[in-house]
Amino acid sequence: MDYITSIKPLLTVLVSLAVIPFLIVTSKKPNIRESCTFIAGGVKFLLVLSMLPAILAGNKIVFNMFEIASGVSIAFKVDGLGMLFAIVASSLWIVTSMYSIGYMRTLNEHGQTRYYCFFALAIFATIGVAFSANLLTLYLFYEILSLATYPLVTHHQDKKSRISGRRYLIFILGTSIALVLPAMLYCYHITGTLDFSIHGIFASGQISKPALTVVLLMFVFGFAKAGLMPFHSWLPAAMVAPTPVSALLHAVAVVKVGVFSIVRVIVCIFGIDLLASFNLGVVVASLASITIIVSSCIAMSQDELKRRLAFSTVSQLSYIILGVALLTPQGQLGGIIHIVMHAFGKITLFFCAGAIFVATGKKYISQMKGLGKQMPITFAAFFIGALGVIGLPPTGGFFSKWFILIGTIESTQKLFLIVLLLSSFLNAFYFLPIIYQAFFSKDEKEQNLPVQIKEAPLFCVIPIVITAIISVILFFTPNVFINLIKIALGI
Amino acid sequence: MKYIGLLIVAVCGGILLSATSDFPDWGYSQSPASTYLSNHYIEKSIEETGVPNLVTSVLADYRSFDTMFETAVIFCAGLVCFLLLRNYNRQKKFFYRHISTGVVLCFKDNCKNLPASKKFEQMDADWIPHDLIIMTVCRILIPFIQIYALYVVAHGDFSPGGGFQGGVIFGSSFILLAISYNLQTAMKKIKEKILGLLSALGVLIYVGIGIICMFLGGNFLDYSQLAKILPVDPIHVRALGMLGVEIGVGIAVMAVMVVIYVNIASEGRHDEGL
Amino acid sequence: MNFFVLLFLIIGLVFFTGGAVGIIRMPDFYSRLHPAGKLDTLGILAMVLGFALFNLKTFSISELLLSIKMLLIVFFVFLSSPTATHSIVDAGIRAGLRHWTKEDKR
Amino acid sequence: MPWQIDLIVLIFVILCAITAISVKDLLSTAILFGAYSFMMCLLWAIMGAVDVAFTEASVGAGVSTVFFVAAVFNTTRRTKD
Amino acid sequence: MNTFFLYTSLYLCFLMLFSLYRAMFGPTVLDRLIGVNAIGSKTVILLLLIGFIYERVDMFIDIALAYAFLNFITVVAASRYFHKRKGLYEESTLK
Amino acid sequence: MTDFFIGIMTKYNYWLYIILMMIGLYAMIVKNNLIKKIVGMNIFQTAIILFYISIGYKTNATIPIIKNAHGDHGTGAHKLIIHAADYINPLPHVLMLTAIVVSVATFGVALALSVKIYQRYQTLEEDEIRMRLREK
Amino acid sequence: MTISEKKEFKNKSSGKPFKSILSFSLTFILMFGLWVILSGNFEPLLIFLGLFSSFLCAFFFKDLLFSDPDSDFLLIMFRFFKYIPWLIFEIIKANFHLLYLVFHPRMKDMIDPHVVVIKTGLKKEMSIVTMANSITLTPGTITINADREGVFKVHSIDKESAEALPGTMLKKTARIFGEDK
Amino acid sequence: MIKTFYPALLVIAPLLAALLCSGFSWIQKKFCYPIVLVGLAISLFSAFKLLMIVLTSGTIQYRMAGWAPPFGIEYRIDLLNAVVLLIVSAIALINLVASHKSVLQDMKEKLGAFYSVYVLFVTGLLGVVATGDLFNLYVLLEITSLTSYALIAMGDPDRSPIASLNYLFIGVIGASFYLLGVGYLYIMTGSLNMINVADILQNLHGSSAVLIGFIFCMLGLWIKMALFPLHIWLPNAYSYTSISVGRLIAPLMTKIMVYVMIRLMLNVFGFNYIFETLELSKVVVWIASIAIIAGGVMALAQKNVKKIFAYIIVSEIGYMVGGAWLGNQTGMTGSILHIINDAVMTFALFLVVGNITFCLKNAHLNNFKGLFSKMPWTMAGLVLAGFSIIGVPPTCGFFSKWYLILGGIEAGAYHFVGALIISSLICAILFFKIFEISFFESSIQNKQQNEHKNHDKIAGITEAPVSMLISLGLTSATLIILGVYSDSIVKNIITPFLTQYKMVI
Repeated sequence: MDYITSIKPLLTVLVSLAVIPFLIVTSKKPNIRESCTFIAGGVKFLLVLSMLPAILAGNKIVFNMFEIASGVSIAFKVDGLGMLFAIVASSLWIVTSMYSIGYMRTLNEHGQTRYYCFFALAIFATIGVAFSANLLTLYLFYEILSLATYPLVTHHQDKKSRISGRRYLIFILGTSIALVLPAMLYCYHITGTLDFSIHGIFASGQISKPALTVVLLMFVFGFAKAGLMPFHSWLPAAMVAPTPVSALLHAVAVVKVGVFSIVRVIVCIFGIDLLASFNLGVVVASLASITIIVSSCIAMSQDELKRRLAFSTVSQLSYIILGVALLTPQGQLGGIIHIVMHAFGKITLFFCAGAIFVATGKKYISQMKGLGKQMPITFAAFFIGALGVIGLPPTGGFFSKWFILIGTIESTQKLFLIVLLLSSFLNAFYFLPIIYQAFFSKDEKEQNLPVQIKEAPLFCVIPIVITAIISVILFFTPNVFINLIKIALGI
Repeated sequence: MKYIGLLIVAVCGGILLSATSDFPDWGYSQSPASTYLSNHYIEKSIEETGVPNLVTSVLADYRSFDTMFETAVIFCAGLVCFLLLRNYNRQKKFFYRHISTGVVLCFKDNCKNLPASKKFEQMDADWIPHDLIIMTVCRILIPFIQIYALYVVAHGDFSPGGGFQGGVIFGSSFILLAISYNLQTAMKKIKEKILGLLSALGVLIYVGIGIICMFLGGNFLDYSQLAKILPVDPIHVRALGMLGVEIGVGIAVMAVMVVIYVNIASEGRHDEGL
Repeated sequence: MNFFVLLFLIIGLVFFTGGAVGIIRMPDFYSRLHPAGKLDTLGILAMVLGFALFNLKTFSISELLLSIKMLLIVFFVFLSSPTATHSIVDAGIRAGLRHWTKEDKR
Repeated sequence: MPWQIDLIVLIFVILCAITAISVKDLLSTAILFGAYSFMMCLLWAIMGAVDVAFTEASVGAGVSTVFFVAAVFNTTRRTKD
Repeated sequence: MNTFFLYTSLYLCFLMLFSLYRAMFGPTVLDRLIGVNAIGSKTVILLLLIGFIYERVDMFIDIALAYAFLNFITVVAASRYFHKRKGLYEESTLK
Repeated sequence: MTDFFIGIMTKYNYWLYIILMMIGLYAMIVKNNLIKKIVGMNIFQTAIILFYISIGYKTNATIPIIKNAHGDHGTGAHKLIIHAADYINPLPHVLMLTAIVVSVATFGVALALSVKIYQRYQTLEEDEIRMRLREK
Repeated sequence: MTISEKKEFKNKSSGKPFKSILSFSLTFILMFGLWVILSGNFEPLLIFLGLFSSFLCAFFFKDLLFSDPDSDFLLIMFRFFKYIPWLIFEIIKANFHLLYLVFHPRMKDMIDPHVVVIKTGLKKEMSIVTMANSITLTPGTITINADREGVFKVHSIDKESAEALPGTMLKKTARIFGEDK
Repeated sequence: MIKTFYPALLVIAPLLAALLCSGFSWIQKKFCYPIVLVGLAISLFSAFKLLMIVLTSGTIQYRMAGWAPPFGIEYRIDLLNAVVLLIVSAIALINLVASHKSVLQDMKEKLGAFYSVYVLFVTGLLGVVATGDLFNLYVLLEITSLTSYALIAMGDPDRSPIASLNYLFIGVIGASFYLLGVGYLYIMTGSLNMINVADILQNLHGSSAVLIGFIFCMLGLWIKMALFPLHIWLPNAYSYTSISVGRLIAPLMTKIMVYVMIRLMLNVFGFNYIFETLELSKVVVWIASIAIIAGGVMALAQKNVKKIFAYIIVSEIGYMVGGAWLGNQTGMTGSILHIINDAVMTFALFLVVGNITFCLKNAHLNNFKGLFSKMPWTMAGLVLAGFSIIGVPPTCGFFSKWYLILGGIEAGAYHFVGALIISSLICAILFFKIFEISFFESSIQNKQQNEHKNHDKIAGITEAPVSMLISLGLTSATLIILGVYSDSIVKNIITPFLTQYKMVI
């Protein structure tokens, strides 16, 4: 356990910020602009990877920028959790960039430079959250992310996106200002520090149970990006955004940032021991389970593919929270590794939805009858992604579900076991019909049409294939991530 | 509104009245206000500044910085009135009256404002015949008022008065001229440009004296430094410094008063006024 | 000396009293002007003369100058007061104020 | 200075003030305001503040009232209260 | 002598009340003007009297002198209003 | 009760200044006419000046100009024996000279503003102005 | 406007340097005398200041006080001073009359205000003004208006004062300014 | 004592510039602008110098006219002064540069007078900040007020004179109340120098006259700074001005009043007197909380952007007053930090409004449609300033809010904390309303409307002039810089200052 001071975390964070001027300058030449994005993504990913060995060796990389208040500074610290999240986010940025090229160019969207800029900004904030060393830094990047996503959500600038943008802001910004900020300041007031520490920052007896409950709930609901009910409804609304945005942000970056923050708070601010001693994990876990069941049920009734995926996301995010809130090592391991597994699975699904839209212009599941034959690659990938999300082998999703199950068994509350099993069934129930319809049923109207539907453009298909393959690979080699989590949690 | 006003007034008055019981009696000579600082001013100021009028010595020396800004306030008021009211859209009509015959000529449109001659005089739109008695008496009185005003400025050290009072009286002599004759006559005597320059010049004299003191190595407005360039001893040079300052105040105040009057009386058109 | 001073002052006061009473008693604006404009002027004259005499009790150049200064007041008042009265009455005429006549009494 | 004159003049001042704000004609207000200023000047003189009295005399009589009349001249005399 | 001056000044204050009455209740503006003019002339004397009571008349005379000038200006200015705008009750109509 | 009256007797100046000030404040709040308000403002300011001058006053003291020191510019400083109790406190006078100047300046500016307002609205009544504004 | 008229405008009142200098010096002397009376202090600095301010006044306002100085200026002054005592006497005499009126219980019966028009032959400004002010000062009468032709409109409080009016006062005034021919 | 002439130069340079400018406006108009520019630059330079000197060698005392403090007037520059001076002079200078073009447009013949009044206003502000004398403060306050009346009246010819006159009345009441309070202090202490009065007041804590004096000083200042129930003058006055004036007055005037309040609280009356003898603080914090909410709510109802911002200022005043009256060091730190930050924030906001009105001639919300694409740089500034006001982390607004909330928690004033958070939310709603309007609605439908209605007005919009943009960029950058360095500001300036005046518990 060494602390290595290095500027790498800062560089990693800043890479995507630094690329924005280039993007603006080259806004007239799309090819150069997009290659800039690629280069930045590559550099970022390499920087993240270069830090991986040190982390795996059990060290932590820290970088202190400057103090903001006594005891609190803007600082970066790379530990296992952050590394895990950074790897996911940075690797998927590259993929998503490629996908965006295909998607945006095919649909001939307006304001592409703006799109790429804010995309880079969002990634900047995401990595910042991943590497932040204290709650304030985390909050800072969390806010930046909220604001940077707004123009992406409302990219179409029409009435519908305006309404959903409004909802997005109210939920995300409102909760973070009204709940997280006071809770954070209250913690700071009591402890005098906000630095993450594996055992929590509260000394024993520093805080009473009612106060702790209130603060915990403020945090859990305050990080509304995690989509815990009743603060979930921004996520389906945000699906008006272009699909790459939905894919990266609303399957990976933004929502995972919310979950990641909650994990950080539970693990590194309160500490597992403190929560366990007050028996507060159950509260969070039950909240998460309610969300899981309810949102799965809602997801089944959705006809628009992206909305169904969104509700699925809401449900899956709560898995992570549930896993962590079980406060058992295996549960936490499962919860956290679900960040990775779900990311690859869900992004594949979103990419597929986008690809279908690009190729056919169809959004609704009921219109997709028989599409499987025309777009076999897309739907195959969709199948793999669905498996990953449901948690069936041969995808990585299996592991996360597995560890969480073990965690529930370890914990005293057996009720959550039932929740898990039930929800897995529900997952299967809302994903598999789509695939069935696509491959085995026929749409009479479609065949009458003269236009033959083809696969989406190459730039769309390649990312889908990549992510699908990765989620399969993860089934076989999840060790890197498991090790990272184990190092981080000290199991 | 009436009752709200009464309520506010009653509350404020009540609060203020409640504190009077704590005051020293009116005219009590041992109250803190009349012993703490004032004793030093009364006993020492003639030694330190050589000016018998304590008010002047405190005003123009101990608290000269205040007074500088007081002058600046006046200067500012003049500027403000100019800024608010001055209206360069001249009236399109000019009236001239042939003095001996009383025939009135009216020039319309953009003809230049002609200077008056012996035979023609310019006059207002709603012209009234000059009142001979008022005109003559004012004509006689104005130089007296002016010399009196200058006397007041110069004798600020020994008698009540000083730059401000003298300046106001001097300014009111011009106002009297404008009232008894008409505005144009007064504006011919002292033009707008001159007024603007004078009002700035007056404050400039004040500030200039301060800056000279600063250049001579003292603090700002520290008149004793003037002894380095004037052949007087350091205490009495203070009186001279005060005199200079008072002259500056007088000039500024005079100009500003006229500016304010002219602008208010003619609504900024400078053609005819009260 | 003091006798003269007192005499002057009392004469002045009498004139002032007349002026004050006149202002109240007179029936209309024009007739009010008579006591206001003139009895007061004479009152000032008398009283200032009294003051000047009183001031000259201890004779010196500066006291003399002071007395002359006081007489200057008289000079200016004599110059300005009738003019002011004239100005007011002129204003009244221009304003169209009717003057009181015997008929108004009934 | 004896307090009698002071008190009387103070009461005059208050009378003038009340009348000045309650009279229903702005020119009258201006003139009464002049009277108020005279009274104030007397009051300063009584309290021994010669310089202030001088200032008030020159300002109140020479300038302030004239400004006031000029303003009323250019606006209106009418007022509702 | 000093007490005499004091009573004189009190008496003048009393007389001032008459002028003040005219100034306060004068039926027309010009009546008020007369009242104020009268107050002014009494003020000149009162100032001198105060000077004598303080035994510093050399200081007060300046004020009295200034008053003699400036009271005149006020009166002329106020009556000038009527010189230019004829009519006591006439008002400029809304343009 | 007697204390109360003695309190008034010895401090009537302070009482009356408060009354005067409240008259001014009342006019500023209640009166509808702008010029009336300006008059109220001036009365208000004068009341404060009165307060200050009252602070400075001392019984049995003379005006704050040194006697018998008919000063000349530049000829020897007189060694006079001056008792502080003989002279009225000059400091409030100085302050109030400044305050008077300020009040005159404010008065001028306020009048200029009201003339400007009249030019535009042809009225000085506040409620009428508000009505005109609403019409627009 | 014709060209000749334009020339008229441009032709300013230059020309009489002698009168200008005379009025300047007269004003200067008068002002300086006044300064000395006012100041009562003969310190060099103050005298210098006095000279300077008298110069200022005289230089800028020479046309106000003595706009058209006569050569027999001193004579006029002399006659004027001779006139003043008489006037004061007149004033006092008439003032008592007014006092009597004011205090009379049946005052309203005694007074009979009315306006009189008097035609005099006075032409000079100064003489008209002197006459008008004298009329105003003599109680019972107030000059309402006086024009350049020497026509006076007088408001008198009762018949007596109105009837006494032109009388000796006009003669004396005319004599002062040499208009009695 | 350090021998330096900068305290005098600071105030004299702009005053001199005002005089010369006013003089030259009658002779040669084109010299006006450079003179004023140089004057303000000198005062900015000396403010900077003063800050350096104060940081290295402690408080500067400068004796005006060379008399020792209780007798003469003293200028005291300590850490707080120096920072505020720097902010004031910098904002004045930047605004001068930014408004050069619009002033040239608006005042053709009165250019010199306008600039002169402008600089006098700045002079007054600088003097108010630097002075150590209670009465001198009043005089300078009056200069500031008088000039601001004029400057405000130069705006919209329909409404600004009446707004200005109302402001004048209320301003005069405020200043007079302050003067009255000083009079009460003077009658009890006999002194006018702040430090000296504070010394004497130590023994007078029970006196009711001192209490009334304190109340009236505070009342006067609250009127001047527009604390909630006394704020009625502010929105009209600030929103009907011409913009070059508005962005000078809006950021500075109210903040300086808050500064004066803090100065009086700490330097004259002393911490013990206010928070231990009087126990008024709870009431004031409640008032401040109400002010914060009320300002926000009233801002929500407005349609004109200038008015929205004016009401936001009302709300911000609540922040600062509440923070100062919490009665602990953290709250006071937050309050002082917010003075600095809010000045810059508001300045940035009004710069943006200035740019927009320069191009649109009107700041009504309806005209904002599609501005993001037409004036991207200006709108970027607006976004940054808005985030700062909402309190989004890297901008400076967050950090002062941080201290304020922390102070509120420390003092147990949870209503204040609640008010702060609700106001943040309201600000968020407000700004995103503006962003939304300007981000959306650039669609075809609106363009068609524009062609019909005000074709020339909207269609020809381009970005504002470069000078304006540069100053906006500078200010926006300052927002971030201040945020980033807020800890060093607190550590090096505010905490030592508070320690100096025994504010550390």
